[in-house]
Amino acid sequence: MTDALADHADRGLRRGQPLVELTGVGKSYGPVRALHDIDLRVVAGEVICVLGDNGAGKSTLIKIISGLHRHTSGVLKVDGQAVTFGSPREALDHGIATVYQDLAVVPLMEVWRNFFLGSELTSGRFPLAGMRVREMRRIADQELRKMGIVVHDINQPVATLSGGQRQCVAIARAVYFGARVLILDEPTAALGVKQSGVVLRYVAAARDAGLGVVFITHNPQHAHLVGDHFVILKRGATALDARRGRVTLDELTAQMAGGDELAELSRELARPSTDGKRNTGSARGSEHRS
Amino acid sequence: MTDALADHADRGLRRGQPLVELTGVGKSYGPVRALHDIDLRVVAGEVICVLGDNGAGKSTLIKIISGLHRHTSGVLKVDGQAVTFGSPREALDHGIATVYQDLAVVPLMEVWRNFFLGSELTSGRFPLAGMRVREMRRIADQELRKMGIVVHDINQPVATLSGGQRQCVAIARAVYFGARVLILDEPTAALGVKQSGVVLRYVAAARDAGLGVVFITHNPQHAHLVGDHFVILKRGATALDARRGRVTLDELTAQMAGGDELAELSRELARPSTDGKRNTGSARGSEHRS
Amino acid sequence: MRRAIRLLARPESGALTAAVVIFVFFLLVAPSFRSAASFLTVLYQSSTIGIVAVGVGLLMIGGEFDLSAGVITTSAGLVNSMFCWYFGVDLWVGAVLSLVFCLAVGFLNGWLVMRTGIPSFLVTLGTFFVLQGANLGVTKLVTGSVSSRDITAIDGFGPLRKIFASSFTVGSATVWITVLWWALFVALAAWTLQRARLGNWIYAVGGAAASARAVGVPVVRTTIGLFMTVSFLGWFVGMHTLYRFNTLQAGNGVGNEFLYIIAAVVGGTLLTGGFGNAFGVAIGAFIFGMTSLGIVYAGWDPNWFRAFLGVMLLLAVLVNAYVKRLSSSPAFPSGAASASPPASPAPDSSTLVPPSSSAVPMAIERER
Amino acid sequence: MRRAIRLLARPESGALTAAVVIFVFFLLVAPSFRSAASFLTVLYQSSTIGIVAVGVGLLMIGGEFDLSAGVITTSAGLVNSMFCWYFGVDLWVGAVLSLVFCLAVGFLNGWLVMRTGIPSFLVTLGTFFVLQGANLGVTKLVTGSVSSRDITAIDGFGPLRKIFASSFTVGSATVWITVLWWALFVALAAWTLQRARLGNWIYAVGGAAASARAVGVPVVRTTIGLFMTVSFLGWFVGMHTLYRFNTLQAGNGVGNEFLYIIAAVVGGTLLTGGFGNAFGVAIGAFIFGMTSLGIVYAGWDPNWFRAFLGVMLLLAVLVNAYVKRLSSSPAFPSGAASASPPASPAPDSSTLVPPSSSAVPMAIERER
Amino acid sequence: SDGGRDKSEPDGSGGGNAAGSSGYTIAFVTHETPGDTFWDKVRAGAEQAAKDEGVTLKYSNDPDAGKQAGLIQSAVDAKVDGIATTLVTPDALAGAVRAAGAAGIPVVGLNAGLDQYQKLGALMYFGSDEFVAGASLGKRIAGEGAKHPLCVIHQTGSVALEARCAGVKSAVPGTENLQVNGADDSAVTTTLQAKLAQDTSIDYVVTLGAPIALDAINAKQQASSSAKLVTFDLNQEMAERIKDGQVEFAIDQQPYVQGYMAVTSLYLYLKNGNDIGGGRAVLTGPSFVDRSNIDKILPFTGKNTR
Ligand SMILES: Nc1ncnc2c1ncn2[C@@H]1O[C@H](COP(=O)(O)OP(=O)(O)OP(=O)(O)O)[C@@H](O)[C@H]1O
Ligand SMILES: Nc1ncnc2c1ncn2[C@@H]1O[C@H](COP(=O)(O)OP(=O)(O)OP(=O)(O)O)[C@@H](O)[C@H]1O
Ligand SMILES: [Mg+2]
Ligand SMILES: [Mg+2]
Repeated sequence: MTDALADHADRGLRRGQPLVELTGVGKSYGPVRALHDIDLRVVAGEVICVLGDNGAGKSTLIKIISGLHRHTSGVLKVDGQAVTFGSPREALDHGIATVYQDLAVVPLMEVWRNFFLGSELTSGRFPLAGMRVREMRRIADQELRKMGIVVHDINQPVATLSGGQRQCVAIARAVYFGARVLILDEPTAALGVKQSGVVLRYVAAARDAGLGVVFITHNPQHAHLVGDHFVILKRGATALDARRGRVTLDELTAQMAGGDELAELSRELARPSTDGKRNTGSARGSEHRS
Repeated sequence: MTDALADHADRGLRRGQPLVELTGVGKSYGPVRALHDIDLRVVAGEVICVLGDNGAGKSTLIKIISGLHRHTSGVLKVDGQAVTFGSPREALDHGIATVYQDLAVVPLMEVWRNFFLGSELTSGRFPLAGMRVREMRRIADQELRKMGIVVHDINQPVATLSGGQRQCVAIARAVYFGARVLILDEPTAALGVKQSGVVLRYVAAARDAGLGVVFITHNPQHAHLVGDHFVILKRGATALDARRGRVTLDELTAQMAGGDELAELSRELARPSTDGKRNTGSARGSEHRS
Repeated sequence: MRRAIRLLARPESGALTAAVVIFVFFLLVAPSFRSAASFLTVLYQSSTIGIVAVGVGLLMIGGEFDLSAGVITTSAGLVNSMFCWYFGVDLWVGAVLSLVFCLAVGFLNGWLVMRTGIPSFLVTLGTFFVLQGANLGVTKLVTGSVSSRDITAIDGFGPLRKIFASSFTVGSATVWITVLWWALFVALAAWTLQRARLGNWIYAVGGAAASARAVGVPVVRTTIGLFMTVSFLGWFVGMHTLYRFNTLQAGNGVGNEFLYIIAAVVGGTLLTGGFGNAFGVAIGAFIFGMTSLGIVYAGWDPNWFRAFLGVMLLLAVLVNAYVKRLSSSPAFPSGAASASPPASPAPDSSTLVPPSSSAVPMAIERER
Repeated sequence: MRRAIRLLARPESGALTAAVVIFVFFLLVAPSFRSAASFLTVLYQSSTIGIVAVGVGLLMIGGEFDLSAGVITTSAGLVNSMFCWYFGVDLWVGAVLSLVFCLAVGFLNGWLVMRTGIPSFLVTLGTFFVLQGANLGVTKLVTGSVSSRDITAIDGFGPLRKIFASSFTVGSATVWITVLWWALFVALAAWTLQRARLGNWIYAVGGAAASARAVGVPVVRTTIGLFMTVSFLGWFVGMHTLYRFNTLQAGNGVGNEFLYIIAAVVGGTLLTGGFGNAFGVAIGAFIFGMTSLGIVYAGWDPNWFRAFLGVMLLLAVLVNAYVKRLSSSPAFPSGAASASPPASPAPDSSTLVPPSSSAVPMAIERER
Repeated sequence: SDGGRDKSEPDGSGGGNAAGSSGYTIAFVTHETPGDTFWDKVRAGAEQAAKDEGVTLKYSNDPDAGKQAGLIQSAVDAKVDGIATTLVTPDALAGAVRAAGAAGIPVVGLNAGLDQYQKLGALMYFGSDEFVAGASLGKRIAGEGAKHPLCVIHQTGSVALEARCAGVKSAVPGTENLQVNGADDSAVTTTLQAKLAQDTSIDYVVTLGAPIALDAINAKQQASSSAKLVTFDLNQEMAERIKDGQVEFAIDQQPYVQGYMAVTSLYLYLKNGNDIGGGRAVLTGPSFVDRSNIDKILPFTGKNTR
């Protein structure tokens, strides 16, 4: 897969070159203002982590970059040119590949078809061109194996895969086809430790191949492992915008949760390692009612 | 919410009493053997964590307990009686409430309707009985607020919520209606740090109220915070079955990933905290190709 | 003002606006349309479609089709009429027998759909053909012709006609009792959908059957119940036709099943289930009844009848879509958006929303 | 043996088995069915439904309906015949004009569906009504009657009839050229679905339009293309009817749109889109054609015709469902299950699977 | 090229008075299934009469009995001066026809309802009787030696078509019915072909509409059947087939006359109190068209008046 990354990466990428720039971008869904006044720069060879509470607007933000939604205010520049993507196809044509949180796969289609959907390998150029089916099957299987996913049969419909396996199909696809910018919306949410590790390695590899990466996650550990730049959204606005080194893991965690939540929780839930002999059980139970 | 837990919990629960017991349970999907020979005991007042790789069979396991699928071999006992649930309704009637990984909500329905779906508050008993709509709205809103989710309008369709918000609806519902056993399939996957904290607190509260909890997660930290008993599945079979105290967080993590993955990864991806001046970039990039 | 806006945001407001537009249009172009008598004729015509359409609408919200809904009205009447004529028994006996028969057909439809997993489109297509054939075959067998015999002289005719097919005059206009029955059924359906636990189940079964089942909704019972509701209403209209016209043509009723579906869809019911509204369906039936009679009142060339009808339908649907979009635009205050799910909010959650629903994914396209 | 099992696991195997069962059944009960001539008559009848059904099947896999598919066959013929008759021009000109007209209608259907977000069921219902009305109105206007004039004497008739409506004899049996055309179109559609990038897009658009769009599939173009395919095939059948029968009744073609849908669904196409197969659709058309003629060959009481048809259809569908379930049962080796998604594997992923599809959630119920 | 429209042909039929110059509005309601050539002629006759007499004509149609009653009702609502309607399902229409009577609107029956028109309160009647027409056709083929005719019903459950076949059967007991899908020529052809193959003893094919007869010719050729073909109703194509002998004869109930007379009689009744037929039904058929008289009739078929 890392081979694939290096193979598919745009050769013309220069580290540090700005690929996508957002200035004052906002988005409303009817009466709901999901985003306002966001500034963001995706730079070649860097990972930008977008963090935030549920409903903060992270998915909305990346959907604007990937062409799925139009922003309702502000400017979106790609390679220095102001654009408004009419469709995800246009974003893809700019080498921007995305793993969506909720638009992952077509359940009734075979795994390999899902993998290549929209970017089929064909012998000709026209829609009616024949697909190189054998090759597509082989590649899809191989790329999934690299993530530690061995599907029973590459021809089985995606609907028969487990939640995490499905997510892996979407990730493997984006990594395989992302040439300049890779956007990942909570890719590791459904994944086990092993698969998460693989994804984090991909992120690192993509960065090293010179791609710009936007990485959305709720896991501050994951974010801190690979991020170069951290943006925290809160109710649609930027709450923190810092480069790596300006912020420690603990600060990040604290900022994300709007307080030292996890540490506190850890303390709160702390209990003897031997089990069944808890004597504070119900007392504590009522204590943290609020 | 914790009030709700205490309110709704079955008063007759005795700590340590076995609620659900699986002996040698197996399940095949057509030719795919997803589970074989699983033993598991869900005990009142305890949290049992089920861990494992993607596709290990965790969801399949809990779907058997919650009545969504029938096991194809072995025995499932609830309160000491061997049963085969014909439908989730029967499991619910035994006080077993579940948050499913992929069967969470009905997207086009309002939030409050989703919350109460299948367990509506009515004035009478027959299906045609009128619902106490105002009360249902109030409760749904209140329970979501307790999770830190303030929806714009409790009447909006669930489809307009963010991924995490949707998940919270499913969790809040299960917690509210779970009387004896609470099953959570990766509830925190889509959640932010704050909401995850809330869910973990619920799990603890449920345990303290005497419920049996089955908690599936990919996050060993989360598991270790609340678990009393840990079961790791690997390709459909039990790979580890240990009580709290017999296993440390690090062991758990190591076992889950099938190796010291995360620590290794941490080392592998380690890099200077100051950014942009990485000089080993591409060299390392090629190094971990494999 | 706020009230008005709230009102506009209700799901049936689109269909209602369309109905008003078409109504005004016919008032302008058809002088003979401008009388209470005409309006009541339109209402009557709409009620004969609308009564069954209510049931079909509920069923469609529950995610299924019933293609036998048109022909069962005729079966219902034939069973009643021929049984009583042949054996010379009281019409009440026949009416009850016919009801049992219809409910059994509905049950069978639902049971087959649930039991075999075959799409309801096919199962009810089968029932449709069978009933159509049986209507003809049995009628010919019993009466020797393709229409049933006159039953006015059989016992029980008077009171049954009172219930199913009486009318009274208000001023110069005739009000048929079916209009009142229609109103009752619509109100009942609307109440069930909005307020009853069963309504919740119907939406859930149509919106995501597997999820509904997982939280304990009795999917099978709900669905079978919906099929039986449709056939009950079919029976009702069959009784009306029988007691109004005394005889029945064995071939009648065919084709009406699509009028019911059209009424439901024009009224805003999602073809793929999970969304819709009883008032909407009623307005859909009214739009259809008004358009088809309006063209006659306007005296347009009947050769072009269908073309006018098509244009009117498209018009109604366009107005409906336009109003819905308006009501969920940013100009409106909060809460408005919630009223019309399929119109706009669905875009970025399509794996959770019926993906093949034409209404929903297309909202995305519109955004472009 | 393994090969045989593999074969049985193909998605169309269910429909094929059903077809064979019905075929054998008629061979047994209808002596006059047992001749090559009869078989070819059945094939011809199936081809006139099957050609358009292929397009409708593709469209349904793509998640849309076309109710104007039946009536457009008549419009196509009328445009050609009346234009040439009125202006006295060569029939080739009219045929091309008619093709352009049909493609324009298809484009309009698709464009309206995509542009307005109105369900295709309603949009094409509108087109259906408009075309039906226009067929009648325009024909009356041009020819003064409701059927088109004889065109045998106009230039170009000979070669056009060769292309669209010629036949040749093999032994004592007549083979109509439409059967060959049908085979060609089915092969083309099957190849496209399985092997072409466009096929991938069609499945994706029907299975989850929003997801498809998100990965860069040109949803709008694909859908419009599908509508145009249907109207192209409608045109083709229209040409056949015109050049075979020389004159056309302006009211014809109505009702066939449902036969196309029936053929597609009997052949295993999912009503909600995203799943199906061109061979299946062809077999569906064959089953329908064979059943409706088989009943005649068997000489059964025509009054019960529809009832027989309904029973046969249900039978076909049941056999289909049964074989599908068999082929994904544990007895079969791996790989088998993958061939029939909607039959069984979908259960626990229903938020990802079209939730309101009748086929899919019901698989869950069956498990109980 | 030839075969196209004869450019010298006048576009539509002759002059007449301005619509409504007599001040009368007449509603004309039938059970036509849209696009039927037979009804097209009825309507043509009605329109010609309206033109001739300066009457405003409102034509409407619906094959469903209940809906046809609704159409009559809406004519009553619109307060027309007279109503002409077919009475194919007299029981179902009785209420609406009586309502017209109660509102003082004169009603004239046509085409079907010979026995019941008076009972319903219609003033006059123009038409034939479907059963009688069928019976007379049956008698004629029986005379020619028919043993096993096939009666082709092209519209499922149609009362009128069933009555024709019943009439044929009354004269030739060996008559068998067949249902075909009249909206699809290929389906009609193949179904007939299958039937002819299945039962080779069929000696006569009786079709109930001119377009169906043309399909029957195709089917006969395909099945190489020697059965003779007779039909109800005429059109130009069919007339030519009679002329070249492919169709034995057609039975014509002169639909143009039915339409024309229904409107004219209402006009005369309104204007002059006339009662055509003197309280009895006026029969417009059945009249036989065969090789003996086809030459006379053929020219008229082209004008859509026969
Ligand atoms: N309906 C089905 N048909 C066939 N195979 C299935 C089906 N559902 C699940 N499987 C297979 O069973 C195995 C276990 O799936 P399951 O969903 O239980 O995994 P899981 O442990 O929950 O994984 P994850 O952590 O990714 O959610 C997987 O290999 C999956 O492909
Ligand atoms: N189609 C829509 N219509 C209306 N409101 C929407 C729509 N999509 C999202 N929203 C709202 O916009 C806000 C931001 O949603 P978004 O999906 O971007 O959040 P997120 O940061 O990705 O959350 P999560 O971490 O839970 O995925 C939420 O309040 C959500 O309810
Ligand atoms: Mg999100
Ligand atoms: Mg799982």
